[in-house]
Amino acid sequence: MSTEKVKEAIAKILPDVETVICYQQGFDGLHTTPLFIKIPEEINGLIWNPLCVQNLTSYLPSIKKKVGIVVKGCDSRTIVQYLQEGLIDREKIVIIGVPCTGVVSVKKVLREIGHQPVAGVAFDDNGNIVVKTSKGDRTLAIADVCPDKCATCQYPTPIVYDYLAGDPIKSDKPKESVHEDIRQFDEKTLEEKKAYWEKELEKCIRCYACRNACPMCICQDSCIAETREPHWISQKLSLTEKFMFHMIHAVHLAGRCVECGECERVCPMDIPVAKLKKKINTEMKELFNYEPGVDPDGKPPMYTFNVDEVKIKEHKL
Amino acid sequence: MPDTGYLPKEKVKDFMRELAKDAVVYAPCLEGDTVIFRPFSEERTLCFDRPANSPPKSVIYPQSEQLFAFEYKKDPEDHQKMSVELKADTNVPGMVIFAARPCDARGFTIYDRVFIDTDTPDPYYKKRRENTLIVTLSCAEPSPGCFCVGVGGGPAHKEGSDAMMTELEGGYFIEPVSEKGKAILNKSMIEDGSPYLQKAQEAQAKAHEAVKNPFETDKLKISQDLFNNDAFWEEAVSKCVSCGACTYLCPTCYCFNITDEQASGKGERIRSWDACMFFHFTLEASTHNPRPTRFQRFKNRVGHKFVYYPEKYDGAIACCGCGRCIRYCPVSVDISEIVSNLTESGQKQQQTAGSAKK
Amino acid sequence: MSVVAGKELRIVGFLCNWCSYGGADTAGVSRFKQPTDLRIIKVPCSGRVDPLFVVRALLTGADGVLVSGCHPRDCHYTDGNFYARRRLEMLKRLLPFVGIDERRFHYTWVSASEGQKWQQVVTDFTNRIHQLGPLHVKKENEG
Amino acid sequence: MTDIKNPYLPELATVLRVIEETPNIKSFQVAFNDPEKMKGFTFQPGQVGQLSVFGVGESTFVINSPPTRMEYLQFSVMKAGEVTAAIHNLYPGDQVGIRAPLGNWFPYEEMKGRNILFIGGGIGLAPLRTLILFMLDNRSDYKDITIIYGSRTPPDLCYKDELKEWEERSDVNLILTVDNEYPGWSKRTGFVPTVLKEVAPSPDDTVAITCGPPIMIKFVLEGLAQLKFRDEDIITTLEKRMKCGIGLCGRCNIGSKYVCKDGPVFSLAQLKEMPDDV
Repeated sequence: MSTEKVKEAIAKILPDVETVICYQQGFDGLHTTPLFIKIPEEINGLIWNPLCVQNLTSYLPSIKKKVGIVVKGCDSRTIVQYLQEGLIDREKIVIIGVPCTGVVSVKKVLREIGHQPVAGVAFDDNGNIVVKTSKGDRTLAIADVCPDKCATCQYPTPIVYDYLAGDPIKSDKPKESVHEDIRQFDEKTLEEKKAYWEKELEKCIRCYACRNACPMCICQDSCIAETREPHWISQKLSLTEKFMFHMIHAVHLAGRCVECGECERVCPMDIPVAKLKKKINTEMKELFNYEPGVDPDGKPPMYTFNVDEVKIKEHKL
Repeated sequence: MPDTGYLPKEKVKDFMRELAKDAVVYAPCLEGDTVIFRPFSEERTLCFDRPANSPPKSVIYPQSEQLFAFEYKKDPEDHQKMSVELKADTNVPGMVIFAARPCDARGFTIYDRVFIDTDTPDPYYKKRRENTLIVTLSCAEPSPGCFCVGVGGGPAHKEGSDAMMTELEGGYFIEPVSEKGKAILNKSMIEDGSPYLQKAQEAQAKAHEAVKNPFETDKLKISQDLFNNDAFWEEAVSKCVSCGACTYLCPTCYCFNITDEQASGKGERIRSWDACMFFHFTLEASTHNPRPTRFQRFKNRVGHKFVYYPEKYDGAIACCGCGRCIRYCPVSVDISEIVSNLTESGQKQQQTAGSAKK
Repeated sequence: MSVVAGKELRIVGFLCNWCSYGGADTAGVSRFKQPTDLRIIKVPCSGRVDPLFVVRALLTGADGVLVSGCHPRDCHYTDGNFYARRRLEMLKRLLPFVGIDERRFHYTWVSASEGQKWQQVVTDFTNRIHQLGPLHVKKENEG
Repeated sequence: MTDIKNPYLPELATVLRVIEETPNIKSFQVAFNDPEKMKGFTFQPGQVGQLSVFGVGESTFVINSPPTRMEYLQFSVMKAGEVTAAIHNLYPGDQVGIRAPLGNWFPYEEMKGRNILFIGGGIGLAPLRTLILFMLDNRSDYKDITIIYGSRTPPDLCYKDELKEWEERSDVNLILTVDNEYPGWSKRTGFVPTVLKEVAPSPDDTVAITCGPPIMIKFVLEGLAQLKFRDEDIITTLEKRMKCGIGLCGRCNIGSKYVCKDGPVFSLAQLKEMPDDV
């Protein structure tokens, strides 16, 4: 298993860095939580399993000292995007990449087990997660309870890394599958889509968990969702204001969203907010053949232009 | 009239319809995978088998409410002169919170000390509180992260409830707590509860056993040394992303903002929930911020609940142990673990663990 | 015609200072007949138009939004409209995904001398919005 | 159910006069529209009020006119954020809202018969002004009154007319300073804490009251400690972002104390008991 390899890699880099960001067991069997390793003794607290879902890279831009970090393939896209936008110094980051065959969506597991308290969790060798509850064990195929992003994952092996804990894996998922869900949703009528978003966004409590967990939401403390100068949105709890906030989040991520799914994972009200950003990504791919977080030398499409845009046709009235 | 009641399961909806005749009945409803308190209506799907994602606090303390409306008016005689008219409305309809959990109800008692038992009571909160009947449902088993027994509550703790239901095989045993709660025993669907009393008590005792107390003792003793040690906080909450999920889902968090909105000379002053975890919360116009870092804000949040509030209100802890801030934290920050480490016994444990390491 | 009478709709136009505002002025000076639904907001450059301006307008009362700038290669600031083109195209494709008819938003290029073209753009866009009718995205759910 | 007073509802008031104190500070004299309310209004020196510009918001300021002069209430406002900018746009005749009085006040009863030392910087003279004028109106109750006041440049000094008046009075010892040399300025230069050291007032039977920018207060407190002032005899008045003004909204707290309700006036002895997130 990769756990030992991850531990080895951390032990190797620890003398060179201030801290290594990885995972430890959280408050129950289903949850992991970040672990910041500073001394070798702390390495024992590390865990590595398909519950290590959180995209830890969002801590990177705010850390000034040299750090090590453990990343999955999808997480590495954030680092690539940070590099494109000049938000981190590559010299100050030591990346331990771990090839990944898919993680577990805690929300999906909870749905499967009827939101019962979890007594313990184990993984078997056949790609299953075994969840112990007071009503007995439930064995679930990880493939059935993985986040949507894993089902179409193109980058199981990190794109950038200094150490690779494990052998590289190639994706066996068709490229066209990535945006299939967006295409299907778009086939609904305008009224259906409007009703869908009204119902979903009405649940929003404006806790901004989606924003604060988002690795690419770099304005953070200066977010226009909270400022009065400029005064974009009010504190009223209307659908209009909730809708506006999510449009702000989506539009500010245009051509930048690495589809890590953190916004959706952390939403306490289970709103599918990642869909909005993924839709824009679909268009970015179509318009500019651009995919965020893949090429360290790339340029986000909204940061540049072509004098002659091949795919943008003038709109007729 | 008997002291207790019993509501057969098949009559629950009838009972809610009866309550809805002269009040808006808020009940936990299922929307997708999310459980939310919604005004009861026939097409909604009720969900009583787990605590709601968000507590019913917004029923009595809305996330956003108008304090007053204002309108600028031109003086008909002198167009240079403007006058202002203010209109405040504190009227609210009768409301019922149905099948909230005991911790949710207990949360309101924490607000009561702040908003009602003061020399400047809050008329909006007070009216809503007085007009609301709270019928709770005792918990059969703890949810992930629950720790109500550690903060003086419990799965069948009655403080804050007007009446409490306990689920039995075919129905709900009902115990009135307040005068308001007694009145519901008069409803025609309610049968005599006394044959079920013993079973209900057994169920409640069993549920109590199942909840963990992360603090070991009944009386929390926070170490002032640790509490005032910045390094402790930096270490404990370095993973916090400083969002408002914990505060907005908390049945005992009440900090708020007041803002004005206007268009064309008309507008309103709004009071809305705010979160002490946000940078903007304490940001001053001069750009000075007394709590600029995440750990300072987190310290204030824990401090408010476990140190400052108890200082002001005779030892009462401003936390009901519902566990939502743990369950829904984006990075699984565990407040019960942090507070437990802050206690004098927790401190000793850490020290022994630390010396063993060396 | 007043908005209240129900005949006129609310259309917001973001016009760049150098070309399209000039074009609208030319149309006015030349006394070309134009519908009166449009409310013009002058911006320094179409590159100043944050796609969220359009979203905010559509969410808070506008029935249609028109953005107009200098023709590509003619931007007063050289490349402001090139950036605008990408952003506005992105928005145009996002709107139907959230249930807003993309026809309610149009972006185009009109130079200062094109008074007649301006008249055509305003007339056609206004007609289109009238065909679509008023937009009621706004639905207040006070909680 | 009895109707209780709505603590969020401001009393309507009219701006009577606007005084430009410095390039970015204006004073506003306002009176309640209801003459009865004006007549019945009482407050203590040091208490604050919430001044509303409807549509923009509310902000907290010390009522810096003394309770001994009740034709109007005066607030001095430095332009910094959204609300203060809106206040700066007010003209005589404009309508505002006031919620006052809020908070605690200077313990002037306990200061009777003692020497008084005021130390202010910039707009920090505003909260001191109310007490200075109150004491001058009750001059015989107090022994020596010394005022050390400084600002960045001479135009930044507030209440210039009053400073002149105090300078001319024989029963007030006024010491003015500006940060650096300035054309036409013949008085002291240097930061307030430095001047405090130079003047070195005696701590004997003296109460020091200070207000100014956080950094100035920090060094003034150090200076006073060096001069052997007791913590109980050092009094300051704090500023925080405030919203409700009645100890509920949770943002102006320092530990369990709310600046809006338990303050804004604290002695250094009290402050030392509190956490340091000031």
